[in-house]
Amino acid sequence: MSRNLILGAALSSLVVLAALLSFVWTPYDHAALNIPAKLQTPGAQHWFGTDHFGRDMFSMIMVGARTSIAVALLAVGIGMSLGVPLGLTAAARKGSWLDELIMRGNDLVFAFPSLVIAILITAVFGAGAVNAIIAIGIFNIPVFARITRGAALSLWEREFIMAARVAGKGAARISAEHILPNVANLLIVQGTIQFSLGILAEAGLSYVGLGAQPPTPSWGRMLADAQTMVSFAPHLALIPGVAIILTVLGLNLMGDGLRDLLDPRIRVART
Amino acid sequence: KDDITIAMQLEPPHLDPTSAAAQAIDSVVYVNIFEGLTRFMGDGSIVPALAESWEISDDGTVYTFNLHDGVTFHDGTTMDAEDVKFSLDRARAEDSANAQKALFAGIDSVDVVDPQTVKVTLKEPDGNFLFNMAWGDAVIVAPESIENIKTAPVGTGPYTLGEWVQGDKIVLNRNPGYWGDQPALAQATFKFISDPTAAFAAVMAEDVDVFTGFPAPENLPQFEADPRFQVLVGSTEGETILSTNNKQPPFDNIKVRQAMAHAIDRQAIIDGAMFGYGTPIGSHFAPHNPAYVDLTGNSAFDPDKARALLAEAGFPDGFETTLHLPPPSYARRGGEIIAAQLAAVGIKAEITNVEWAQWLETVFKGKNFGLTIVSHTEPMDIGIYARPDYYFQYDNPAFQELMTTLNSTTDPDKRTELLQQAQRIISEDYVNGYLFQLAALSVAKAGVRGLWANAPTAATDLAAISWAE
Amino acid sequence: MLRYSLKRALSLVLSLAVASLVIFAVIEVAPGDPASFMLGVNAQEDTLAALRAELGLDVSKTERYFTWVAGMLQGDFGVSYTYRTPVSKMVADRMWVSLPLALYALALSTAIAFPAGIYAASRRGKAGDVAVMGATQLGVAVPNFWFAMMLVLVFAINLRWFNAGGFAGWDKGIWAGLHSLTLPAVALALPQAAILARVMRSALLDILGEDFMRTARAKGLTRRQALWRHGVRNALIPVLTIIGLQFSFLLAGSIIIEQVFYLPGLGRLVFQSISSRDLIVVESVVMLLVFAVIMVNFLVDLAYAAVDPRLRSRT
Amino acid sequence: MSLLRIDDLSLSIHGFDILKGVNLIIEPGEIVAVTGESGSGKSMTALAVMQLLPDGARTSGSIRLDGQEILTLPETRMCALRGAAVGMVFQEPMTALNPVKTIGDQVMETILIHKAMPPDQAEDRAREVLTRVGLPPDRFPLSRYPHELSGGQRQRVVIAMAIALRPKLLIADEPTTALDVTTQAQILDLLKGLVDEYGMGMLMITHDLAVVADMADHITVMRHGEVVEAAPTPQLLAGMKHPYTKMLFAASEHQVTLPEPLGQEPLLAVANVVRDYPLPRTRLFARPGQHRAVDHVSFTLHRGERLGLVGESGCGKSTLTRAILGLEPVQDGHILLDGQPVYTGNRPNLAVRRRMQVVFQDPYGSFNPRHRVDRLVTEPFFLLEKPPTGTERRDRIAEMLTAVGLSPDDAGKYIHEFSGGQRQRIAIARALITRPQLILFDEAVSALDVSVRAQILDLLAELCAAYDLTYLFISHDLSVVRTITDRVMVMQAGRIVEQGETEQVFSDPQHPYTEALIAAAPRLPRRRPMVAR
Ligand SMILES: Nc1ncnc2c1ncn2[C@@H]1O[C@H](COP(=O)(O)OP(=O)(O)OP(=O)(O)O)[C@@H](O)[C@H]1O
Ligand SMILES: Nc1ncnc2c1ncn2[C@@H]1O[C@H](COP(=O)(O)OP(=O)(O)OP(=O)(O)O)[C@@H](O)[C@H]1O
Ligand SMILES: [Mg+2]
Ligand SMILES: [Mg+2]
Ligand code: NI
Repeated sequence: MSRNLILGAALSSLVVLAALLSFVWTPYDHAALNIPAKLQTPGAQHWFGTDHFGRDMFSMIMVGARTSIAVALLAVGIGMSLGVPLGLTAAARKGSWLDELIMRGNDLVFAFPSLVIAILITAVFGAGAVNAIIAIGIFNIPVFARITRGAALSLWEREFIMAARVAGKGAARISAEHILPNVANLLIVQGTIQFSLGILAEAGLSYVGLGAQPPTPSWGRMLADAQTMVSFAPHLALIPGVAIILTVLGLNLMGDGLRDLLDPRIRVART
Repeated sequence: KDDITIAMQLEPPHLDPTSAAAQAIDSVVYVNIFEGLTRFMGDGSIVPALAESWEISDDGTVYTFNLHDGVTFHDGTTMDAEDVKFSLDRARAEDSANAQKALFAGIDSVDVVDPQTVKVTLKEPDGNFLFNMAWGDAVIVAPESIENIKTAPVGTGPYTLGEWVQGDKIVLNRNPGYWGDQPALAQATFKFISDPTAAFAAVMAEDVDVFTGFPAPENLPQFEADPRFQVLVGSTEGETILSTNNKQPPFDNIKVRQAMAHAIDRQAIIDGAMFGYGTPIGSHFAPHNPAYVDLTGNSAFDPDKARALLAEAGFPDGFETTLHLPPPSYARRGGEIIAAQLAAVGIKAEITNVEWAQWLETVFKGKNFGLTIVSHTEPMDIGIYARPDYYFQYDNPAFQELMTTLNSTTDPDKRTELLQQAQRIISEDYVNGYLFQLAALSVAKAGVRGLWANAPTAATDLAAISWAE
Repeated sequence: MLRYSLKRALSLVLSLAVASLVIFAVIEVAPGDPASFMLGVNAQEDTLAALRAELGLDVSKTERYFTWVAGMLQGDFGVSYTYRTPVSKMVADRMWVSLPLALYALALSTAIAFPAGIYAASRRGKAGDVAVMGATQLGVAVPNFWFAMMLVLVFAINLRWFNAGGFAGWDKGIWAGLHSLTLPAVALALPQAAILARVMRSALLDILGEDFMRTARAKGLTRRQALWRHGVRNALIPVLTIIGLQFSFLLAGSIIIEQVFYLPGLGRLVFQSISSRDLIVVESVVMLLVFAVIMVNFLVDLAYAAVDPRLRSRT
Repeated sequence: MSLLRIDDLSLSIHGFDILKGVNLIIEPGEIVAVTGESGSGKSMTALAVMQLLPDGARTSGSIRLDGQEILTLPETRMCALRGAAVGMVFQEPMTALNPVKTIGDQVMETILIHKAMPPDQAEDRAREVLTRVGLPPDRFPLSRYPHELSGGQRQRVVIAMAIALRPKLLIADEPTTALDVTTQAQILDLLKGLVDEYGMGMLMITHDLAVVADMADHITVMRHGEVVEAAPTPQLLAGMKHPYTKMLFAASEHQVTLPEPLGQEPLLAVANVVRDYPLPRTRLFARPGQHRAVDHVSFTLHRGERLGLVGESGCGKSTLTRAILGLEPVQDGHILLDGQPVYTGNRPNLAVRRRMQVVFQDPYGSFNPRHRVDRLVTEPFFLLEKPPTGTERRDRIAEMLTAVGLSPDDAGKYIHEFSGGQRQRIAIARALITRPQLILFDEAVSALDVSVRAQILDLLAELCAAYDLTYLFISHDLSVVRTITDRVMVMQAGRIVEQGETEQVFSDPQHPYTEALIAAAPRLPRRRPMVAR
């Protein structure tokens, strides 16, 4: 196991643990306002200080991890559950009109400015975590479709697929039985990367007010709230910023480490 | 130094104050490019502008305005009674796009007596008429230049439009042909900075000289402590209220509304959302108005009483509702605090952040909401409580009658009494949650003089501004 | 090549047609009425109707769609509801900020990423590589708006080297314009540079394992000569893909950065137009952005052909 | 003084010993061949001379080029030697050239990098060497890109690059392995000619003993990183001392004895089969052109018969295989197995396909790496209406694994736990498990080392006896086809140009193409009966 993997897994699991722990315990009620105690700097009482409403930052970071993880994970879920079948289908029907349709559709989605569409989606359906998930998820679909298709196409050239065809298996069965397990590693690695991008995207959307709605804490919104206060309460911006960076860093390191571990030759898209 | 850079949050969509509600338009053009018959002063008083003087008939229905001599529009055409008639008729016409058409609803006819005199006949006496004519929506425009008014505004004011870089800035230049005194500043640049952080940074970095309507009250102490800057804290006409859908159960129950009123800690909201800036109010009325009565006692913070009232109303375990929050930080931050305070007495208000367009559609027009927070910035707007179809749907015939009486009353003392009575009725009916009067916050370089502290209307009176030696 | 171009053109037209439908459909279902947004709370019903008629909002959606598309085909993108100026003029104005900003950021990002990626690849596994890769991991993880906040705090508020935001305008000279775009460009470029450097490195590492690199070494080229003469150009293909994607992103995706630095760019125009329900602006600008992205992809394809002769002969 | 003298060269990579005490001497004008099975360290020896070893390599001993010690030479001096004093040609012409540079640039680079002459002269020299290797600039201008050349032509460019500065030593690492026999013969001739003409020394690496015997003045046999035997060619051929050398030579001319073919009952009837692939359209509205990969092929395969199919790369052998398997439709003609079409309507005929199986070339790519052997081997059961289950299934697996020389216990292993030869055995087990009437072998032994290939051929012969196999054996390797088939067909550009009894065709080819093919194939000289055995 590489250093990357260990460090990445450690960071990521720290975040996940904090999120899980927050279901049963946080030092304070994350939503409890205490305006007289606002803007305290980190100290013994409040480890990460308090925000402009006197809420405990540590508790908010813990619960915010939950939001980030949930949004990013579900968005990756959407992307995978739609993108992978599309990619497999396109590869199985390489060169056909269906392949063409799927790939052109992909290109089209890629051509849309993602943030603008995310803003539009939330303008249409209202701001909220669910719509953030959909907005991020939609743009995950072509990523997974494309990478699955690419990997599947090269697998379709392999002789063991030919052997399966000789054994009379149809394209759907071959995709499920032979292609999917062999692209799984790639998908896991890409999934980790998309997961980390999802965390960033959620933060961005929340930052412009389109993510999870209060009182659900979200790192992006914490940053947005803190923005005007950086000059006199920098911890409000630093702490959620560092939380995002460490989480994304952890996931990326883990992705790299997993790639080295699972298959050093696979390539992942990283944009 | 005879130029200045003034920043504000919102950019005007266009520059015609007579066909849009956007306050940003007035903030740039009012009394700078366009002038009306009367105008607001910084202290809220109404003084003559293009009308030098006027006579009011005894029954209060005919106003004869004597116009200033030698006033020309920026394009050189003269401003005379025909222009006044054109402007007023245009505003009240069938197909008018005036956002405040109600201001002109009382006008029966506008007649040109001679080039310097214009006679306005009202359908019935209106104590507010001179006040109405001071609004930005009632400025005088010329038929010659009306076509392109939105992008090439031509008015009578001391400044002309220099340049407009959309999305960035508007530059106004001194009008050498101005009929009044020449202002001190030769050029003023309005910059539009919507992001509060950017606003702070821009002032701190001295990119701008003045920021009117500074969006981040939390940053003001830093400016106050900095000798390079001065901070102006005044008041606006904005009553910030927790608007309540009076027709929607359970808010149709006065006990519920009363319970909410007692559940809310105004000071916490002012401290938490506005960092201390803002005056608590107990009714829909501006504290700086002479007719103001302090009714905050009616809804003192008392969670126990709130719980008791809720139980009485049949909601011992509270209830669930929605809280729609438009973009300004008073609403977004105030909403979070109010949601927490309501939660403390058992009312679960689910927050939905909306944009203005959405707010107008769902809350204001659709009346599809439980609670919302909004600042009503029109001056003297207690009359909205007499409109049963208004979005908070308060329908009280007694109050409506009171308003009719008020409108036909011109005697100042009588008016004060009626206004105070009106304040009491809505306060005791707990129509909405009355939170605070929005503060007017401006930051400027220490050397800037003549800025309005208060904001009786949206305006940046450039002619009053100068640099200290 | 001709066949290829024709095919591309056809798929471009189709994509744009589908895109226009999607955009129109999505935007038209958004709640909110531009007229009532403009006229505010005290507007009367007849005033609203008058304004709607003036804006052309009183006809059916299908009719509006076709008017819009027909207009675009003639180069007329409509007139903004709120600003009452032609959308094409507004876009052209904003382009003068967005495009230079995107190019500036792209230039910065490539200027950082290429040397960093090449350096890391040439020292694979050594301390230099580990350091560069660590830095890029960090760069990828930093949200650019947060980074922008920090830049403003340090360079505008504390050090006062740059303005906190705003755009000086090109009429004040190229230098002033670039100066005011520097912080935003840096905020945009660094995370992109991190990604690009990683791609550059891994592409180069792939190339380093190729047979022809060994051939080059067998000819007597040093490691460095082989890397520069044979490696870099071959590695450009994946790198170009990323540059294309990044450019598209920079053109449209810098909304948040434009917001932080209050730049009058395209992104902010869209953002404002969405909130003021200036639908025609949103529709036309998104359409233009989609067009731009497709064009950029096309250019990237042409660039591939310039880099890789194998793609040139594809008829 | 020798041109190249390697003394006691040892090499380890990341602590693994790769070479152990290798000795080798090359004199000017001499061709020294290094041979041995895959992984024996041939390439590493060559790379050590070039000092282009992979990262983490450590060497000891001595390599002297013209008396100069190379192992301790600083990198800059080494760069000056590479390309100028030592040239090298690699195995894979498809990837050995930079795809984005013209061949002219690449040949000139060798000259320019050593500043041997000014650019204009360098260009003349590039033309000259390209002409010398058979690519005259009037037909192959310097501005061509590698992808515009065939494999053999690319290899010529690589050679031109290596000899542009007339190095004293040329190293060729499997220079013809990736090429067709006819092309291989041309390239070998070219190399030989160059050595004669320039008086170079050449280190030639190949695993093909026939090539070795034909070309080399000296032969060095390696195994597991050690030199097991080295001698001048005639001597070595006459009397091999080391058992490994003997085994190697024996294996490469290994013959098997097939049981007599059964009766003359037709099993597979291929009649007038045509397979076209659409070419990409050249103009938008033009009809796409067709590439005819299989052109009116007809033949009959009888029950119990072993039929061979030979031909150059790209002549359509695999395409024909796919058509017979019913994986792809054919454009004309028909294919009947036992009187039934393999492809009806738009789908393959599963009832027919059940009776056929196939073994592919690549022992590494033929199996899903995520499945265990039992699942891999039983994949064809999918075709059966009632696939065996439980103990019956287990018994069948055990029987098959035993039949191909593996143990029933191997059923639980994953494919990466097997060597190339073992994998090919598993592939045969998979093909046999449904007891098909017909098996197709598509280059089934081409990727294997000679010794392993000999074992697989033995296995096939045994299985023929045990199971009465009928098969179509496809290969480009004539010697293999000769021993493992009863009848053979020769294919050229999609057509069968000749078919007949195997011995008949090989000893008395009728078609000129067959003749050329047989003439080009390198052959081990008929050795005297091995006294030592
Ligand atoms: N880069 C490397 N790192 C570590 N070990 C290597 C590397 N390259 C080759 N080897 C090992 O060195 C040994 C000798 O390899 P070499 O390439 O010299 O074999 P070869 O005789 O040329 O075989 P072939 O005929 O397959 O080309 C093999 O065991 C191989 O696994
Ligand atoms: N799917 C395909 N599409 C287009 N052309 C193809 C396709 N498959 C094969 N061909 C072409 O058909 C011809 C015959 O190919 P095939 O694979 O049958 O050759 P082969 O004799 O098996 O060669 P090798 O010995 O290299 O395996 C070649 O020219 C090849 O390029
Ligand atoms: Mg080798
Ligand atoms: Mg083949
Ligand atoms: Ni034998």
